[in-house]
Amino acid sequence: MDTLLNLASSFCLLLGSFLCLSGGVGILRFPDFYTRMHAAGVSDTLAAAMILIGLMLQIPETLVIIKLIIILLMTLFISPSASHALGRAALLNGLTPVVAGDKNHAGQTTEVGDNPSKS
Amino acid sequence: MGIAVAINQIKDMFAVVMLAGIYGLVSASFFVTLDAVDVAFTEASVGAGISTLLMLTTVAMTGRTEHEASHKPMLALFVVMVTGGLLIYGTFDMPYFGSVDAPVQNHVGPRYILDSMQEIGVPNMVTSVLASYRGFDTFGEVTVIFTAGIGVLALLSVVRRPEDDTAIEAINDSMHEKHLILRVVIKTLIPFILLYAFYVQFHGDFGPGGGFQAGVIFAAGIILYAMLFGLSVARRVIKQPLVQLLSAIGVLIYGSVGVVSMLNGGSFLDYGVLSADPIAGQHLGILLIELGVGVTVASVMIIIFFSFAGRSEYQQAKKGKSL
Amino acid sequence: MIIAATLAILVVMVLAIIRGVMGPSLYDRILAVNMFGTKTVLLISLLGFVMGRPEFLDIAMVYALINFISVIGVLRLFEAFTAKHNGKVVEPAQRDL
Amino acid sequence: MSMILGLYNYWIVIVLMMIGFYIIIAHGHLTKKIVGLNIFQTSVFIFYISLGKVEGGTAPIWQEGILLYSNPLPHVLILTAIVVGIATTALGLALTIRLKEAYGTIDEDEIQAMDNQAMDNQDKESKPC
Repeated sequence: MDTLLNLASSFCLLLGSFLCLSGGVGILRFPDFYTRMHAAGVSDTLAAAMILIGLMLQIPETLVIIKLIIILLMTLFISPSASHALGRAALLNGLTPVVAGDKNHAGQTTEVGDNPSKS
Repeated sequence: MGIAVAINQIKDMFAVVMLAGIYGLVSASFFVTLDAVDVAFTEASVGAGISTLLMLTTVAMTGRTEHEASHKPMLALFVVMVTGGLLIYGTFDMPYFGSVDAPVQNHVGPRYILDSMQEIGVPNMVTSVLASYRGFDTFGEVTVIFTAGIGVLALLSVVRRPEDDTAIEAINDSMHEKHLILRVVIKTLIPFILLYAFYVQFHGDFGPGGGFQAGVIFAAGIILYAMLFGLSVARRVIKQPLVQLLSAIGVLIYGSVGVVSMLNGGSFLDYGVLSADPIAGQHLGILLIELGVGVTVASVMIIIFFSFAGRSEYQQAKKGKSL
Repeated sequence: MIIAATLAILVVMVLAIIRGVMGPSLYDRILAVNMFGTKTVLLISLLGFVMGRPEFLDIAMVYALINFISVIGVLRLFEAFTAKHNGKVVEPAQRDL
Repeated sequence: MSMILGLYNYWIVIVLMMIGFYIIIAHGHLTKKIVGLNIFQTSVFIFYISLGKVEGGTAPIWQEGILLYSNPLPHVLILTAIVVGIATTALGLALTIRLKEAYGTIDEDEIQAMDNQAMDNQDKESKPC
């Protein structure tokens, strides 16, 4: 039983770390804001959930598990709504996404809110 | 460190403020690794949350670009280099990092660690030192915070006239239509934030937490509400005079606990005499003054935010009228 | 295993900082701050386990809350700022960094 | 080598402090000066906290069976200092806002120039009397 729990927790932690890393690479490598946000937002939630579940499997104390569950619930609430707010604000303020085939408009902006990337 | 360098280089103030936010998070993580749980708690809620918001409000009001420096920074660089060199020279005599026999660990520190459990009966040593051994200090800090709140109020408060109110109302209404999802999510979250603040307040004896942190978290909940539903709505929920009164009452609670302990025959802020059993008296005293601290900090933070936001709305309304 | 996860999260935090410093738009920075915040929550819960004192979870909770509040606050303030400047032509000199 | 390992925390603190110091004296923008002040302040916080750290110690919350704790005293000092810091930062920012309203700019040099000009004008006006 113990080894099984350990195995499951290791698996969850590893999966979470992998998702985290992929999100991190995504936030660095993707070409424009929206894809970056996709990478961060999507991987974030599942990675956090996986790591927290992995931690839950590690410890027998009830109070700690309850706290972890609260953190998990908060993450599930907060992460998507923050991403939503961010993406919405960016779109409304005129940060245009890169569409396939017009590479030279990458990150072009029309509003006060951003610094055009001309580098 | 890299972040600090970047803050130096970037001229767009918004970006600077965002980086300052990350910087606050990083330093809070430092504090966690250095075992300072309570400090990390405070830094997390203050450095990463409230101060970022205040700075952003200021930047939004004062313009976001910085002019090119007119004079050469060589002299400044020279001064900085010399000072840094001298300081590094000074560190050669310092005790090594983490060593047990450093001077800091040898005077009052061991006493706090070894005896506080018998004398105060509170597991969190930081709380017992903060509230009991060094109660005078903390009283001073609370007074400083209170004074700063008064100062901000004096600098930024706006005389409100009815016609201004309508203009502000109009701005608010235009923002109200949007953000349905956020409003629903935040409406569900706010009670939990406030509840959590109370947990931090009263659990401060046993785990990380206490009046300062709870006050900031409570204020953060109110600020979130004010930000999403508009300032005038929030003002209707939380009356400004009430908050001002509360901030004074917090200091008053703290001071009167001290006076009561004097009347009971002890010295100022000596809680042992508050009850027949010294340890129960200590518990009572710590609970009361943490309450005072929490009330003051929360209301001062709310006052500060309301003054900043009110000023910015006032400016907008004035601009709208002159157009 | 916990150590490995901690290291992975540290690496991701560094990546997020790089993105935050690089920009290019303001939203990228906000995104970096947001991501950094969630990663800090995870890091602190993991650190609590590494050090054997799971009371640290309280701090992680505060982080989750405060991070959300600051992201929302930044967006709202920024929105108010752009609303104020709406209709005004922005000179390129002001937009360039 | 042992010196580097033993003292690196102070060096980090000093580098941070100097960056903050540089921002304060080399930049004219008042908000940025306040950010610099915050960096300076945080470096002092880290200095204090790292003084209180004990090798092998743990967070100063009493628990059955743990004997070695970090020193709680610096934690207390810094905890209050952080909250006072935010209060003073708010006060500084409030002053900045009022300066912006009064002068229309928050660049140090420009404000200085305007002040000097006003002073000169006053002198000219007061001389004939």
